[in-house]
Amino acid sequence: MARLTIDDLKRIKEKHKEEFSLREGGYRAKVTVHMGTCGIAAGAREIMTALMAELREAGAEGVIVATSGCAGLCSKEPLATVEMHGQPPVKYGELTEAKIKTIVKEHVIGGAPVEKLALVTGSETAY
Amino acid sequence: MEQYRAHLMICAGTGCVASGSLKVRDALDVEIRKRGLEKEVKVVLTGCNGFCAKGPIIAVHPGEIFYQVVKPEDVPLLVEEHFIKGRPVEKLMYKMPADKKAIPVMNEIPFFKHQVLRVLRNKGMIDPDSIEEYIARDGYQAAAKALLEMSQQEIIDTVKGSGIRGRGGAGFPTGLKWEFTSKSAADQKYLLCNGDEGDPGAFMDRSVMEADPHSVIEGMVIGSKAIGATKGYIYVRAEYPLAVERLKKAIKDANEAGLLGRNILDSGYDFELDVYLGAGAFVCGEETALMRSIEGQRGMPRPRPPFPAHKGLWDKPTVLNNVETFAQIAPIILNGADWYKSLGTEKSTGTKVFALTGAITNVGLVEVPMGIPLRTIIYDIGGGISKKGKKFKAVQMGGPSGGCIPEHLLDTPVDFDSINATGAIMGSGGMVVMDEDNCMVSLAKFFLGFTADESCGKCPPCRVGTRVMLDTLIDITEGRGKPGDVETLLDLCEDIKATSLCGLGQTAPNPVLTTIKYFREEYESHIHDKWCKTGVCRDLASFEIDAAICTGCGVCARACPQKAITGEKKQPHKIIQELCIQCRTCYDRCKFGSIKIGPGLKFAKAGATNAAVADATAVGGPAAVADATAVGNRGEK
Amino acid sequence: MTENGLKILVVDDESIVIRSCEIVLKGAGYHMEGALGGREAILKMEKERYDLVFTDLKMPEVDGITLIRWLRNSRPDTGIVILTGYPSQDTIKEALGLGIIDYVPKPFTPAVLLDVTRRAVQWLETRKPGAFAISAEMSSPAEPVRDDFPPAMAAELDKVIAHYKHIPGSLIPVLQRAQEMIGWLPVAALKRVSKGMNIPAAEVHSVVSFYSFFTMKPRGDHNIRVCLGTACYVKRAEEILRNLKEGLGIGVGEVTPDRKFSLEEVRCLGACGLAPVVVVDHDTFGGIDPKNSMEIVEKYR
Amino acid sequence: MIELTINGKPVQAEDGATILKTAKANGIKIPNLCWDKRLRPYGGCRLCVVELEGQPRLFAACSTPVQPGMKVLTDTPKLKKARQTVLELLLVHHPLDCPVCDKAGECDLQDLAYEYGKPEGRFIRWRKDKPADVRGPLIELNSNRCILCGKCVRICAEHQGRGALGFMGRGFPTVVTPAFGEILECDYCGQCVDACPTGALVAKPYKYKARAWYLDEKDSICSYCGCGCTLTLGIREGKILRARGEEDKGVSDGNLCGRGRFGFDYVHDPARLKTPLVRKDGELVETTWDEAMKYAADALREVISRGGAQSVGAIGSHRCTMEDNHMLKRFMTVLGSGNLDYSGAFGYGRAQKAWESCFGAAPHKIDLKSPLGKQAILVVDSDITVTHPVFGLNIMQAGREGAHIITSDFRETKLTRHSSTWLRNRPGTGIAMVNGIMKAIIDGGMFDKSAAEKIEGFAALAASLENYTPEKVSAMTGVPAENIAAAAATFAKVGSRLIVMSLGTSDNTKNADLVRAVANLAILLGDGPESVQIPAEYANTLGAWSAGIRPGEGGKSASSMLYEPGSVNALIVMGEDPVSSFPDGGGILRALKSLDLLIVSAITMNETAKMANVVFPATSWGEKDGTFMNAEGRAQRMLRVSEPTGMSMPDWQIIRNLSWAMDKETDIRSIEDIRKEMADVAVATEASVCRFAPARQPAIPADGNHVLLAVRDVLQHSGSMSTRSEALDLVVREAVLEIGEADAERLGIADNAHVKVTTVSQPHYSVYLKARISDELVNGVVTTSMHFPSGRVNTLVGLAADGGAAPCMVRIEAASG
Repeated sequence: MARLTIDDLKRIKEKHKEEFSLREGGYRAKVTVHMGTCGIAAGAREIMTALMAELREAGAEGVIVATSGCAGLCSKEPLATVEMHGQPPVKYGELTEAKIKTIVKEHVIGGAPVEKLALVTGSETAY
Repeated sequence: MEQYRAHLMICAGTGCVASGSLKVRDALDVEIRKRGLEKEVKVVLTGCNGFCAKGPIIAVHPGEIFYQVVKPEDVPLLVEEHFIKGRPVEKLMYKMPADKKAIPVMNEIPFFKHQVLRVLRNKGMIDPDSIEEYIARDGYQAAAKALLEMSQQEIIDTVKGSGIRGRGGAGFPTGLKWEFTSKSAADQKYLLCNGDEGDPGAFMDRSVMEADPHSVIEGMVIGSKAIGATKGYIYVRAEYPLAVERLKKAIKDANEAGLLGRNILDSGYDFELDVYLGAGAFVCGEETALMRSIEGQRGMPRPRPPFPAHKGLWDKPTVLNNVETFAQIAPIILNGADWYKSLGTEKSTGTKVFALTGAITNVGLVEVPMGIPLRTIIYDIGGGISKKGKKFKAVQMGGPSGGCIPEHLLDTPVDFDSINATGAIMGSGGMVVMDEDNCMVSLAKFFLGFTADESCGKCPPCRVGTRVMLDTLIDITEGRGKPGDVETLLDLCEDIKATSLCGLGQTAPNPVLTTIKYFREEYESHIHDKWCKTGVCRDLASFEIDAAICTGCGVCARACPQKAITGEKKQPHKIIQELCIQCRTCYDRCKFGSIKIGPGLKFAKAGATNAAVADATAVGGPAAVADATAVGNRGEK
Repeated sequence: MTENGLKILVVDDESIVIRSCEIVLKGAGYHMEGALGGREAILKMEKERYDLVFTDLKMPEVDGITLIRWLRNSRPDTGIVILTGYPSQDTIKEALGLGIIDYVPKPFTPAVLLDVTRRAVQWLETRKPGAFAISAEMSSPAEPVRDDFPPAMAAELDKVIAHYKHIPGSLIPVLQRAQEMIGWLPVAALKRVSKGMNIPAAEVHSVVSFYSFFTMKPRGDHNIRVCLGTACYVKRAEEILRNLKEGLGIGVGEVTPDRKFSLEEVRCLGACGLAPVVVVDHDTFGGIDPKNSMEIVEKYR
Repeated sequence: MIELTINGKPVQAEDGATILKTAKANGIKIPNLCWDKRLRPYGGCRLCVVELEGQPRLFAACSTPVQPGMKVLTDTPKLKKARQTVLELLLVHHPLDCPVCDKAGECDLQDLAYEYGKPEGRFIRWRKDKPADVRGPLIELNSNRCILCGKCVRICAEHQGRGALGFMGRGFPTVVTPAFGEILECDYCGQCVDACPTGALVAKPYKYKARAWYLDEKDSICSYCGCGCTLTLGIREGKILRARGEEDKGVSDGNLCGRGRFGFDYVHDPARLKTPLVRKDGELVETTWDEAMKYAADALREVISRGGAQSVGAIGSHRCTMEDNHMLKRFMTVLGSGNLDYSGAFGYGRAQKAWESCFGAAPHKIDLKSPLGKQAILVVDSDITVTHPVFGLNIMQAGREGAHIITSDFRETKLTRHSSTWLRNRPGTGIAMVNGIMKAIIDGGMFDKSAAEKIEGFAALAASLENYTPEKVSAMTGVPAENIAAAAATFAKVGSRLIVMSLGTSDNTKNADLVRAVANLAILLGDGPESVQIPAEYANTLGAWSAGIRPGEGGKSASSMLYEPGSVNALIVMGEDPVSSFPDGGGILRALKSLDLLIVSAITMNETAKMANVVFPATSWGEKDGTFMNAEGRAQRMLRVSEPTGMSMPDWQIIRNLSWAMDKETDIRSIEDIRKEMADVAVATEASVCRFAPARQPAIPADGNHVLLAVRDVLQHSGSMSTRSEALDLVVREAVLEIGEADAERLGIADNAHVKVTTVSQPHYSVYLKARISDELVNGVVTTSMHFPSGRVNTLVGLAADGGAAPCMVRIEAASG
């Protein structure tokens, strides 16, 4: 490592903010992919992969990705829930890779729920 | 920077490594790769989490899910359930002892819930080998502030203002120590960190050095400016290889990052820091002895005055602080003296880390605000006595220099002065909990054996005095105690405390003094009745089965190594005294408490009169000497 | 000493000299007899074989030089050492011509006599290898120590010394490195450290003996360390130690005869959460049931 | 000054003084077992604990500095109890063998137990019973009696610079032993024996000789080197049984080396001469004083009648008192002969001549304390810790206190080990080294040029130094030029400095030019004669010089009288053995054989006496009153402490009687008469001058087939007199040829084997010596010593042109054995 200046210290701190918000439990947005047996069968794994790729590409900050068990809506799988800080959670169903990309762009980063894809808003918080 | 959806923090402290955490890590690597999760789940090795008894420990973020006692064979299930299916695995969670209810979230586990983390602020949160992660958690901000924005006096004033007292044991105000040394004029000064954690039963310093080495380094950088030292050493026990490795890496990284060494952060301050490996001598925890050791000599203490603030290492002004003390400096500088004082009591500010061990349910490291009652630590955090049906007897604090605190003093707040008032000392924070099956005379003997062995031999009160006390205690535990022994011990303790050269000798009598103070009847019973009621002292115990309680389950008979227990199934059993070797196995195994402990039989046979005792002493004399030597000697080289 | 062992004859006309030699040499395990003068010596040697003869020079009747001449003719295999007051250049020259091994100036200290004897025995050994049953004590009466310090390591050790030589207070790091390399600290290595670091040997030894980390005895292939910290103690670590001692048949600080295991006690490893703890080499075993102590060890057989 | 009270009594103390020191100065006794003023406070024994009013804990008086207003209590019931317990604990293991312990009666532990102890101990459990270590010479270790105060360990390491003892182990089982349980190998100074507060270390020669309370103790001055230490002799029934050093006495202040402490027993050598001897029919036979005197006087008269007074010469002695020497001088004066000299001509006198060329005629003296407080000390081609051990202690002491010790020596010695810089020059190249240092100083401008230029001889010096460029000096000395430059810079830049060297009779690798070289260096740096310390060799070397034992006008020197056959016809040798202890023993033999008359006074039948016509038995040191002048120029009086051996007589009486027998009146009847005369002889105190006198490095012979023989003194010996001491002989008994590892291998020489040493130059002399392979030597040089008459090493060493011993090349070969 090169010699650091005080600005470097701040920069490093910033750079890692993301990871630590994860470990410290503070976040701006949380995306839960429901990965029960049914979800995986319906392709939740691919959705997860696409989600991670998109988030990485977008350089999204303050977003945590979680998995949960079956959400109970097996017919609409794959499912995901997006919770923005201070807003009610929004569930999206029958996801595809394309849909999840849109959701990341518009909802997670943009802050506006993607109405046309939303399944339900304000239900119980996923685990 | 890669992003992951989950961080799996696996503890790689000495305790967890010993329980196999690295093997779990390997299994995780394999499994995660197998499942194609390597870009989603990051596995981080952290330092000690404190909850060592339950290792290997894993915490998963987000969610703070806490897994304990994870074995490699649990890994496929864990990955499958938690990371694929998103279902935390209850089987691996902490369970409340009372109702066996699983508690998934770490901070809801009582062990963690009552803690306030300052020293251990980064435990389980960062990879100790990563300076970046440390920096990400405010690391080196305080050093930058101290070096670039604060004057020497401002640093000292802040530390003084915080009221922090040295965590090594004696509790000398850190700021004051720094101030004395800053005022000593010299061409060279030294700043030393004592990582020679030698108190048996204390391991907080090891934990900090392993889990958060940079916090120690940063505290030292700040201290070096405060006193004007340009050279420092961290003196670490060679028995702590992991701590040494982590510290060396951290020092290397900090040097490369310009946070240590020449012209730190372009502030114009230099501070060169090295790790110095101890070579196994408890007395090197004493500051003047530690300095002799760094000078390459035998670690024998020097009389004070002159104090190290004037003549320390190589006769230059020197400050020595403990690991835990240094780890607290950065937050004090960053958050201010008032923030620090907001916890704790007036004279003992801040938090203290305790190592909770012994006959307690939750063994581990806990950090709590000063001033909370012992009872809270032992019952709420520690979960009380581990063995069902056994009563709390005492808690030993301060190791060989400390003492035992009995049940009726459990509401004593943990702060320097209140603990001192009991006859124990805060020490480095080891708390060894004892239940009713522990013999206090034997415990005193254990500690005297320790100090007699670890005495450097420089002054007669310690060198010979501890040996003489040990002898007397051996006599008492082996049936050769005589009336007046307790008084002789008390008298000797007084003189040894008064005349010993260093803290080791001056405090060596404490375990004897406190056990006599609170458990004198145990001594009397050993001496007069030849009866160790806990059955620990073999010569002073006999075992019998209470037929009224015995269910005839046969557990004792199967466990008895001597086959000295007979009886029909479901009928009360009986111990054949001629075969019994008083090993206490039956007592430990019996779930019904049917084994009763009586006085030592060989003395009973002789008629436990004083005349007989005198006889026993005469007979036992030479053999006892041989025995005592065997117990105490380190074995000549 | 067996019958075919080494036999020494001390010849002097003063009985006090013979008596002193007897105390020193017999004390060190040598078989020694005395003869009061050259005549008695020849009489004795006509009856018995002696391998080594210590003789005074100035004796009435048959003097030392005469005796040596007789020995050279009649018992040419015998080693000869002269015991003498002031040896003049002439006597030295003459004695050397007669092929003596060495001489001991009188009066002499036990140390000198033992030293000369040891060297004389070595000299005899080189002539007749294996002819004498020499005990370790006799070949090095000071302190019998096993001192196999591989020469290859000497160069390695010298590098360490060279690196640390000018850093004050670095004796302990050097010793740590030496022990890391060799496994223990043989006397030869310590002498090398002493010389190289310019620190008196007594100081080096005293530092080594102070710290429990250092050992001047070779350890076994596997080193077993039993933690005797408080937490382990209250969880009956003493019993573990006792069981291991009995199981291995050795005491603390000792090595099993097959050199497989060595047993040590250690003061708190800071792994109290796992109490009671035993460490074998670098593996830590926690939560041990004392009665299973030996099971851990058996894994390393 | 700090004011405080001790036991209520107001006292004053210096800043930084400890309580113990202050109490001691005020006559208040504080018990202790581990304190020694020479050592850093240890604080181990815990007996010196005192109370400070207002402080709950006890303080160790030995290490606690006084503070203004401090109220110290040294004797309270609390302290009494504490001390009692400490003593009780010490006696737990200390054997009660006082009845057979040599220390009994003067044992600190015994005294304190008597003062504080209880009749019964509560904890008697172990008595240690390790056998005493009696293996080594002189010192016996009885660890059972040891209380681990560490005085011996510390005095040996910290003060004596040797470190032969150590604490082995830790805690209760600790024992004090030499390294690895081996036999004690050390300087055998015995400082540890004196320091030991119990009987754990005892001097073997004194063992079981006398109870302390039967000893009569008398002070005297050591008869060996020029330090002039005070010996406190223990005497019983007219026999000296031991010597020890006592704090606050004399120049040595409690310090002694092994020679002083153990070497006095030559006085009681059974081979001492007891009667006069005269040569009859070629044999020396015992006779009466009257007959011997008559014989000598008649013979002397006859020589004078034939060749005049100028055909008579005399050799005085540094071993004899000033009174003896004065008498000899007076005798020669009344005879009318100026042929007078002594061995000092080869050492002190050689140096003095060179000294005069730089500093003027005043005799050069040293100050034993001069090293203390200096910032740099340069020791050139000398091992002061061997030649002048107590002076050497001060040099090491200065080093410990921070002085740069720069040693230039070919051999690794105790001093080089204690030096901050060791310039390992080839033997005999000291002049080149010093010249090189000067050259570096001049070239680097590290001196006061304008001041130096004003001094006489500067131009000549500067010119002469042109031959001592760094490259040349490096080539000559074998020391890298940068090391010399660094040493020069260090030495020139400090504020205070000292140069020390020795030049003795047997030193064959240095000469008078080295004295000039060091004097030049001192003058160059603006220092005066006091900054050059060249101690006189022996106990009375300077005394004999001051008594005028030098060739008078037109008189012959030792180089003439002893080496030129026919130089004189009669020779009186007082207290010397030139045949075995002067250079070129062969040459001396030849010269002595040519004499008509040789009169020798001696204490034993030495090699010179064996050739004499008359031998007078002289009383030795200890058997007579007299005065020695040490190297500091301090005349120290000694009293007779022991009965004279046989019919022996003090040398001055012998010479006086001879003058009477010759009818030559000197007006001297008694020793008081001599002292009166000596007082009358005003010591010439010439104002010192400073001038440069260039010194030239002589070529040191070198060739691949042979090695240079450098004669070096042995620590345990001094001249040849010490070889008469049985105690010292137990340590080193014969001249040993020391040889470097590579040379030994090349020449096929095994350790401890005999070698034949032969001079390369004509005539070839050979001696047989035992070889010792040494890791302290470089290749191309071997060393041995000249002390032992049996070694005849002085036959190998030639006489140098400026007087004294000359360098010599020798051939070494394994002797058959």
